[in-house]
Amino acid sequence: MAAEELKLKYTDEQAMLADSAWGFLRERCTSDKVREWMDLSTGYDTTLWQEMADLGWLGIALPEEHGGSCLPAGALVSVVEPMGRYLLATPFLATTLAGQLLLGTASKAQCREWLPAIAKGECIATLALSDAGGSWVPEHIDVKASRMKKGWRLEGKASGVLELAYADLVLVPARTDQGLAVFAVSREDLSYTAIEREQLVDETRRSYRLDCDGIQLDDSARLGKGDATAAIHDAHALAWLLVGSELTGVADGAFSLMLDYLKTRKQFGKTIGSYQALKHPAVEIMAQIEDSRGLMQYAASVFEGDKGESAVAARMLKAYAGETAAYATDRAVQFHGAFGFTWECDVQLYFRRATWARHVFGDALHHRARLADLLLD
Amino acid sequence: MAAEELKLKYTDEQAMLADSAWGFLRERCTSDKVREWMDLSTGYDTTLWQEMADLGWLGIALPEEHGGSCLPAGALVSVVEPMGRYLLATPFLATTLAGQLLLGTASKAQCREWLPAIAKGECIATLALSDAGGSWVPEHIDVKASRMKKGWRLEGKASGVLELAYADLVLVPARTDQGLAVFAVSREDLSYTAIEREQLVDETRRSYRLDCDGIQLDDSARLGKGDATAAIHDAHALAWLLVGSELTGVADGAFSLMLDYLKTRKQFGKTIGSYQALKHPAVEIMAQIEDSRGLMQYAASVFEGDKGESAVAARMLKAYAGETAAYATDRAVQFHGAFGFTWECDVQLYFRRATWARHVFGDALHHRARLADLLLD
Amino acid sequence: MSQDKQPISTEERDKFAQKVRAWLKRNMPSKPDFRLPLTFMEIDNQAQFDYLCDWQCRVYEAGYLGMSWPAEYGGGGLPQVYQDIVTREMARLQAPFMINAIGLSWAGPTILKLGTEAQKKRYIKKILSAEEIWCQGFSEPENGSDLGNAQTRAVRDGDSYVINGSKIWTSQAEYAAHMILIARTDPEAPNKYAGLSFFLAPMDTPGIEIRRIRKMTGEYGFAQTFFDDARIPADTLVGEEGQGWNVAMAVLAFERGAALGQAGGNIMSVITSRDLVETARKSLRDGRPALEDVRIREQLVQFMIEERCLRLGRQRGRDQRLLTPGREFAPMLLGKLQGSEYMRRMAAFAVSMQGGQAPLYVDDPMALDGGVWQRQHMNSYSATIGGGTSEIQRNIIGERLLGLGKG
Amino acid sequence: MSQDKQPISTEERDKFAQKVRAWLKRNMPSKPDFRLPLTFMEIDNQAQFDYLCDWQCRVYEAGYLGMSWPAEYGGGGLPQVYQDIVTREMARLQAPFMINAIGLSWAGPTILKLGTEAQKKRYIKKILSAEEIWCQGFSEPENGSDLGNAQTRAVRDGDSYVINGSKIWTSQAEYAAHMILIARTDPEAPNKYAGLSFFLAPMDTPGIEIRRIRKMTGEYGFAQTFFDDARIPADTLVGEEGQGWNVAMAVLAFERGAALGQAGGNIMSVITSRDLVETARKSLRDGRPALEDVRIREQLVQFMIEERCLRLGRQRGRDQRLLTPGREFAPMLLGKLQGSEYMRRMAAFAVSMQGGQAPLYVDDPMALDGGVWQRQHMNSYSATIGGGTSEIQRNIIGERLLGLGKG
Repeated sequence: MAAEELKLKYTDEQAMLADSAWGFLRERCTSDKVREWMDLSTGYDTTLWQEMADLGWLGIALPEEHGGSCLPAGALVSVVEPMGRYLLATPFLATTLAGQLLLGTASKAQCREWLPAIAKGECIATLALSDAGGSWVPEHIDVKASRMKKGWRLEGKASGVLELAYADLVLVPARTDQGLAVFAVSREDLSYTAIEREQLVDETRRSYRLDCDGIQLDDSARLGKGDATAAIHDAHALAWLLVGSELTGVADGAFSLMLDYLKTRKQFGKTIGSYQALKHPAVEIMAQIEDSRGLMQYAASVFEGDKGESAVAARMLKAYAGETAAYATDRAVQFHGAFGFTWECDVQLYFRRATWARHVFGDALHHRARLADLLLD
Repeated sequence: MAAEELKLKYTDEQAMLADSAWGFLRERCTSDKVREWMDLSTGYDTTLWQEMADLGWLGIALPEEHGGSCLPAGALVSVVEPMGRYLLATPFLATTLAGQLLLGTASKAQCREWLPAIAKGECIATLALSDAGGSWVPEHIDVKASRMKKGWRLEGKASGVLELAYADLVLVPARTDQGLAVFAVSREDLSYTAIEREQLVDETRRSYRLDCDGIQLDDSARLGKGDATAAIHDAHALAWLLVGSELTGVADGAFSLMLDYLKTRKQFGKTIGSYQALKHPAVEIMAQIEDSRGLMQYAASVFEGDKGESAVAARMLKAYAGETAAYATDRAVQFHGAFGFTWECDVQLYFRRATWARHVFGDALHHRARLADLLLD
Repeated sequence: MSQDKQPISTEERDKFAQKVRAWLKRNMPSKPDFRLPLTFMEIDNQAQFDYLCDWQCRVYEAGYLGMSWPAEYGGGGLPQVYQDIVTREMARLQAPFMINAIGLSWAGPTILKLGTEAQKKRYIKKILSAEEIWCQGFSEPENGSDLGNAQTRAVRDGDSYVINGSKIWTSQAEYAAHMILIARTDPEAPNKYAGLSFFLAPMDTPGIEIRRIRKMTGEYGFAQTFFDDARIPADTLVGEEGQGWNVAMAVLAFERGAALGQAGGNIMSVITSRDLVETARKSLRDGRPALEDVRIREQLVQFMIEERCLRLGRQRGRDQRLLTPGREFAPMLLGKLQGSEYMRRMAAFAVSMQGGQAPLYVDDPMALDGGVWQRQHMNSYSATIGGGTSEIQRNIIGERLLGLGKG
Repeated sequence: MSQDKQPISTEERDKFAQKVRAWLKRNMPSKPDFRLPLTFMEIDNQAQFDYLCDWQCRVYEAGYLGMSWPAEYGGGGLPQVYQDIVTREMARLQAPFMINAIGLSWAGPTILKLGTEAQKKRYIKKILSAEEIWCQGFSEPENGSDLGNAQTRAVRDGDSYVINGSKIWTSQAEYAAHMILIARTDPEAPNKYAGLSFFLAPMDTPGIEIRRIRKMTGEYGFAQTFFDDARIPADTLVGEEGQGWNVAMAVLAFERGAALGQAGGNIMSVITSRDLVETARKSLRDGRPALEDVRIREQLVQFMIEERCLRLGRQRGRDQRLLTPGREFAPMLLGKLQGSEYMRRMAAFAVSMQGGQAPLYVDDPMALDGGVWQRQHMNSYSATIGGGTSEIQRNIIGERLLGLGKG
């Protein structure tokens, strides 16, 4: 059976955004800087953050009325892929995901309260999508919200919450008597002991565990009214798209280091890239990166269309780009020889980023199992 | 946790048997002969068969009282591995498996009736271990035996029965009211329509479907008395050991052709084996063949010991050697280039034999699933 | 070949696609009572050949082949997009493939690009109508991958060249009217490449003999061609004497690049992961459908993802902005390597998941899907070996696209 | 090293094994309150070093190390089989490994085989007692895999050689008393190999400076060593001047061959597929133990089979008749390649099956098994790269064992 055509949509705005992002990050996000930011407690540079906001990146997919550019969410990959390529770690991912979840659940008033600040880079936002044990399935959310006489009371735990220690806004999905709801928690609502930093393999990222026990919230903290299950699923799908794009960039970055080394390092009188044992895997990695980019461009193209189609495309991207990044970083270490095994060699930064990004929001095994159910039965 | 030592037992008899078998088959079983025998309806040469019998191969693991050498069944691998290596296809496998099943189920009188003839090469025997759909799980046997006033009546089908069209004796496991039983069916008991030849990818092998409907048997046709489930399981385990050994030989044969070609064929002024793209896979295939031989030697060593241990060892061999043969024959075709793609090139013979042997008596997926249950829970 | 200078509107595309579909449904031949080959490299007998020639001719006469080739030589003179739509619709409806694959994909484009006016007039139309089938004479017994080392000799003698030597792996040699032939005109040339020339050799030339080669599947489809003082007209030379290497490289770019589409028409039947899934549904493993085995499901999904990647690679080529800067030719150069390796692995997997039915071959009544995967597994090597082995492909891509040193 | 000339009875083996086990149970040190490294290449600090030196010394003093080495130099003078039993029992009880790995596996055997009587008397006993730790100076920054191209110079000056240059990837350099060192004594030699010599360089020589190298794990364990007019005694030369290449090849045969056992004592902690299975049992994926996922079970079984193959490879080496004719050295030559690649893949898989917990590193309280797999994944490359990369190993095996042409 011949399949339907896979249409790729790519607007001039997206192309311009990509050009600008690649140029900006190539210049600003050097490995020296990445290593410098890694040692900061927040892991990112506030000046750079403001510049990103000024470039409009934080409002790419937000409505114009809240200061955004109102591009389709698929356009976000234009800036996220180069972030992976240059190993940038800022609250961009968390803030963007939270912004879209707000948009999908909150009332107009609530949107007005947070979205303009997000678009300006003045509000660091995040969201708690994983349960305490690291499961990224919405059904496993173990935060529970109970209706009190006045307001809500939360209990339960979450993990893998990005930037939590210094976020201005934390979106917490929780189970209620009437299905899933999302709550907006402010920094003031969180006690010191509610937050525990996770020690990640990827030292450029900041991730935390959240203990919700005892958090009391006003009625207004609940975003919107109805069941939020669909919106939470959408947030996951966007995470697959974005982290899959990041992984594509990570694979490309590791490959690029490897390629330089293969062309310059000599052994036995020849550049090591002239040996087929290194040349052929290099071709394979390049092929997989190109394939990841194809999947990324397609997942971005269809992201705002049919939900089934867009979820399949985003899961495929997350699974495939994750394995591509694993393979590319693995071979990048090996082919750098003893130098690849050092802290000094930038390959380890990509290797560690890949380890983080492959596993958050569901790994390849997870997504392939879901795809099997979606595609085969 | 450190594991127990894996002891390899290897007697002088086995070593001598192996020496003689390798020498005999290297000389007698040339590719010209294999192609000649392939065109015979029975697929084998009766003169050679008699010589094998004269060498004592058909009685290796049969009791001395029936004309055998009474070696442990593990000693059979010494002759079966080189049969794979040189692509011999005779009723040896079927006759040997049937002989051992007889030994495990039949009464003394029944043994006396058949085993001496088997040991002398005068009785071609076979057995029906697979259901009509190609399942090699004893629980799926769909031949049923009903007690009649006098004797038994069979119904149901089996497939993958080797040499059936010219076998003197066919052992048919069947379900009865009291569990599994094995019946000895003579050629005279079979009508012309009961037998249908299977068209195998491997044209050197002869395999048939058996339709048991309407077969009437005397009381004496039932081997032994009690439930035969354990004996049937043992027959399967022996098949894993033997076909696993055959696969090891098949992989080695394909590898050997490949190695010769890599050393002599030149492209761009160098032998093609000097290119890493071919050299490194050659090393990997050799390593897997050595590993298969280790698994084979171990499975043979423990075959007559603890049933659990020996089943695990034989399953591991069947699974691993099967994938090794698949890999070796695949690369042997590819590395022979356009010549590898021809009928004339012997690689195809190994490729086809591997396709047959990998899948009969359970393929790698099947055995790994069973091993998982045996080893992980 | 016309470029997409006048892109057409979506409505026009849809309308045209509808028209094509309707035509195909009316005109596609019914399934013959003999087995049809899956690729042009698998033509085993005359009945298959006649059936496929008739079909190509009918497609051409309806105006659905060579649509983007110049009208003055028999083409349609239309933008490429029309041909792409036709090709897609043919694949969608599983129409039989275009038999004159060497002519359509390699000889034709080469003649259009580098041939003389006389050659274009002489050959192009009959390529499209399948009146004249083409074959390829590049590989030699001793120099499979090393095209530059070709030893077949061509010696100028008056208005002719006299050919001596031998070519192998020529598909459809016994049916072909012409061969694109590489031969050595100057054994003393400063380097081996400079001594080669490129010809359009008539296959009915006395002194050309053909020996069919039996494939590992047991069937035919290739041949070895022997030249014994075969005298071919000098005006069959393409380009100048000694330019054969450059012409051949242009031809291989067609072959290695876009194996599908391009000149028009599908040149092989397409097996997809959907077929694989159907096989898994029908295949019993230990009494249960293979499709229920979680490990098999995992592999099926992986194949479906890879297949989508291959398709997306072709799509990306249509919009320059979607290609990776510095690697714009990646999807094109990777197409043959990835496509052929994908097919080999998929066929191998399709066989291996059949459990006890896996050893059955094409003539067995119980063989799953008539044993198509077992045959396809063996046939798949023709694409991982032919037209430059996968190993050679990786060298070429590593060196030309990635700039890695020569081995 | 004594050969198995007097094989001992099964009863004697069992009795001896029991005695060893009892001794180990009584004498094995309690777990320290700091983390222990998994291999000798991962010594990060003085506390780890002292703990492991104490342990090796205790084992030696009990007579359980160097058991097959000649008694006159401090060994036990016994058949190898006793040492093998000890090594196995140590592994079984997960005893800490022998820290003086370079000394035990490489320097010691080399000195015993090629050293002078004086060198044997001087060095062997202190290798066994861990009184003097050894390091290796083979690789250089510019010539990682290309040992024959070493550029570090050694110039004879009276009773000394003056060393200039630099070596990298020296493990335990800062703790070592001696280094096995390859340096160039004759830059004008007819070929590059003939210009090399092999030394036992004292590490306290003035002019030797050490810079620790931080590994990708964030920890230490290797160093770069600089030689600036470092003057070492001439009697530290092994063999003749100019024979360094041959000596080094003998050393590498020890390294590349039997990485475990041989001289005695386990030189690294052994992670097995059993550990992997335990991790799968504890690891939650989507709320269920990873061990329940059929795809993970499939991989676990595959690792268990491969591990058995590695162990059987070592067993086969004990009976010549079990080895493949013409490939008798296969298990020995393959040991390092297969073992290191197995460990790399196993560690990678162990991380990848941890799902949401996979990104947690060693200092996180929720990290599975304390993040040991995450660190091991990174550390595993030291074995696929060090001592000749896997790629170089495959060349060596392909060329020497299979007789394939040099690339």
